[in-house]
Amino acid sequence: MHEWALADAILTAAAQIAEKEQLREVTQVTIRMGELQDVEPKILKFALNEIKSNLFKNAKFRFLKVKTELKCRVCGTSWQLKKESLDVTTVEAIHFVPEAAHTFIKCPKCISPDFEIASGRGIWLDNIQGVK
Amino acid sequence: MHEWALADAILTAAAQIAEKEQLREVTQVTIRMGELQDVEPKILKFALNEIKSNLFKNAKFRFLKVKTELKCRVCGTSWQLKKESLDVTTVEAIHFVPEAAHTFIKCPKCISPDFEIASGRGIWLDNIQGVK
Amino acid sequence: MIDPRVNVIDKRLVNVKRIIAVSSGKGGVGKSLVATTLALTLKNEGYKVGLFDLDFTSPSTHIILNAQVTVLQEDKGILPPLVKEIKYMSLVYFVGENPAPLRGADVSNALIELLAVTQWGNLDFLIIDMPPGIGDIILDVLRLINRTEFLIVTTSSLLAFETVKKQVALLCELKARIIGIVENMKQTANNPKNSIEICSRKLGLRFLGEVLFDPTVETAIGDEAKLLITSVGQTLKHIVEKNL
Amino acid sequence: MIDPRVNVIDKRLVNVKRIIAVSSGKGGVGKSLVATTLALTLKNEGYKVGLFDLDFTSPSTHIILNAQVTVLQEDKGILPPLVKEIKYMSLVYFVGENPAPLRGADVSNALIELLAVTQWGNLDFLIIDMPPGIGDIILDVLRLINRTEFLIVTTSSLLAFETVKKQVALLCELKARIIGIVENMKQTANNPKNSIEICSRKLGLRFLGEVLFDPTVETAIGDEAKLLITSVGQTLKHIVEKNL
Ligand SMILES: Nc1ncnc2c1ncn2[C@@H]1O[C@H](COP(=O)(O)OP(=O)(O)O)[C@@H](O)[C@H]1O
Ligand SMILES: Nc1ncnc2c1ncn2[C@@H]1O[C@H](COP(=O)(O)OP(=O)(O)O)[C@@H](O)[C@H]1O
Ligand SMILES: [Mg+2]
Ligand SMILES: [Mg+2]
Ligand SMILES: [Mg+2]
Ligand SMILES: [Mg+2]
Ligand code: NI
Ligand code: NI
Ligand SMILES: [Zn+2]
Ligand SMILES: [Zn+2]
Repeated sequence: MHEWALADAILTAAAQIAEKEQLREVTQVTIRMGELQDVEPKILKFALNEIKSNLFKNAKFRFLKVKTELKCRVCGTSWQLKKESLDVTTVEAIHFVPEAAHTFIKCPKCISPDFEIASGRGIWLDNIQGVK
Repeated sequence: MHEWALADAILTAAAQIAEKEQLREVTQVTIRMGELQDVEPKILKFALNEIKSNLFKNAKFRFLKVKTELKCRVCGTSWQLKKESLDVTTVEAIHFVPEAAHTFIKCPKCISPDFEIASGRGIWLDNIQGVK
Repeated sequence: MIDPRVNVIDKRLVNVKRIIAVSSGKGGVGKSLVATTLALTLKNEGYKVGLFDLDFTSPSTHIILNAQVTVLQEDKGILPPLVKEIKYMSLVYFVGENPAPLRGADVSNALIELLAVTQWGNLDFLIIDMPPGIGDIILDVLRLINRTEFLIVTTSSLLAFETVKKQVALLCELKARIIGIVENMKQTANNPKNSIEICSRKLGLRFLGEVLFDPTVETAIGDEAKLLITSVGQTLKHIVEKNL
Repeated sequence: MIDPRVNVIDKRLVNVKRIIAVSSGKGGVGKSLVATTLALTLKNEGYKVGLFDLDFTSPSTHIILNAQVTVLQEDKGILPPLVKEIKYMSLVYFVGENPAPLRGADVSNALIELLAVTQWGNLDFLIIDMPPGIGDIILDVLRLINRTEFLIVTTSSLLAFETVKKQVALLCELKARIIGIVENMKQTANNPKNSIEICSRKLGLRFLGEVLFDPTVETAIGDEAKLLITSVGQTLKHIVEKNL
């Protein structure tokens, strides 16, 4: 379960923010999940709950889904990726390293791999809430 | 006068937009000028007026100055560049190719050249106005 | 907000007849030596030639050409200095021999700036010396100067050719024009004769010729006359006459 | 919004005793061959070793190691597959032999992702194979793994050494740790003996040794035993025993 490593990153970053903001307890952690990386919220939540420290014992984990928007740098086309069009191995590669998209996905109009992942790449820590 | 080439770029881009928006005449062109590149508005204006086509004959050229904000990727320090601190050759190099800044300017806190030019790099076409 | 520089690039290159990028994917195969010698050879055949070093963070062509630091002349843009009667442009004119630590976005920005402000004038050939890798520069060359023709350089080594194959696959998929492949630094001893030639043909590419490893190359760096009589100079003369 | 991946990198590397980046600035000087052979040599001396190929768009170490495609195992992250008893990681596990056209920002993103999710475990040495140039990867290595020690590779050629000098200047200014310089592919004939050695000393750097150009290297690619008896294997054994 490689989601464990991402959960660990989220909690490490959240704990560092909590310390800086002198929070005694974190009550909510909001996480943005880009569709491209295709992380299962359930698996991530499971990992978060398994490894969380006392600081997060009553924390609610909120997940915001972010649609994948790709934009071709050559012809300007913007498009939303439909992951159903990809085979299992490709989905898995992009799950581990979203930049693999540049190997397997092409602009639908001009077939260039030179597109920007304008949104929806991976995991972001949106914000945390807590009590001082 | 290398500003001529930049003026030419601005007018070429502005004319393309005018055509797309089916403007008969352009009345105003607003240009953002990043401080880092240190382009003289007077020189640019002179060049714009010298080479402009009929489409721009009554156009007003407006210049917005944009302060240079640099942000270190290593230590997070943000700072505003004071060009008085640079020697003539450096200013000239950056005037031609603003990325030369990474050779000559360092983060004031950690001396890294790995900073982002968050704003104020060079010339941007902000918007054009005209009549259909 | 619009970046106006991109819109003027075609206009700057309108009087340049052909644009040839010497490329590889692999580093150290001799791209810079081939690009520079190609420019010199074409110039000596009577063509008007420009040379543009796009390996911004590891430039070499100024050393091979023995180009001197000079104050850049301006006339409606930057005029590329004449070096050995070649119109020459390199980031070295701006940063000298200091390190240029540039991320991909910076490299892309510097390329667009130089394309927008350099006045090449009339040229029969603009030769581009490419950096290794498949990054911002080759993607921008494909995006911004799509009539570029690619001259691919490899060595006989599997390590070079496997990398070159990836770049060729990308160029073929994007239907970029490839002039052909040069096999450089061939050691007559180590490889079964013609294996790169055979592999090139399998990729559907013209095999332009082989350049032997020539120990006199090192002393010819910076010296036009010597360069032209090395194995590189000789093979390129042949390629220019036969294939360009 | 915060990128949480960066915060966990130190934790992922906490049980790695030393991190050595084989670097140069110049392409084709033998970085990948040196990095791979260094990893194999250390492993044979009894150390726990990892090898991380950061030349994402032109990887070579998987060919030198003869690493096979494999399904990655996961345990609290990605486990680097064991290849010749070395924990090995390369973008090739994700993109195979297809081209990976990545801009600098993509390369940086992929590096951060792999640093955040790869579980190296206990290692005595993590060897990093660096790409050429002074771009996103070296800037990120300096930024994200600042205890990295650099082992610099050059050839005897002026073209290589002038480029290497720029990278060294940057590393010195940033007070990065440099182990020393290796002169690779030395042709006994062409250069005045020891010139790179003298120049290295002038830069204040340790000269670690020279590696002769060895025509058997090409047939040793993919073959551990053969690799270790090439000139590269022999000199690295010496360097490992004397300098690491
Ligand atoms: N045919 C050749 N014979 C001998 N040395 C060569 C030959 N071609 C290139 N070299 C040397 O190989 C090294 C790499 O060449 P260079 O042009 O810098 O490659 P690249 O631009 O692909 O990195 C340089 O030291 C150069 O002098
Ligand atoms: N000591 C050596 N003798 C002979 N060939 C070598 C030697 N070192 C490297 N090579 C060859 O030189 C080429 C470049 O080596 P590589 O490790 O790929 O360089 P880099 O990683 O710096 O681009 C490869 O074909 C490699 O097999
Ligand atoms: Mg991209
Ligand atoms: Mg930068
Ligand atoms: Mg080169
Ligand atoms: Mg390599
Ligand atoms: Ni997973
Ligand atoms: Ni000027
Ligand atoms: Zn497109
Ligand atoms: Zn800093």
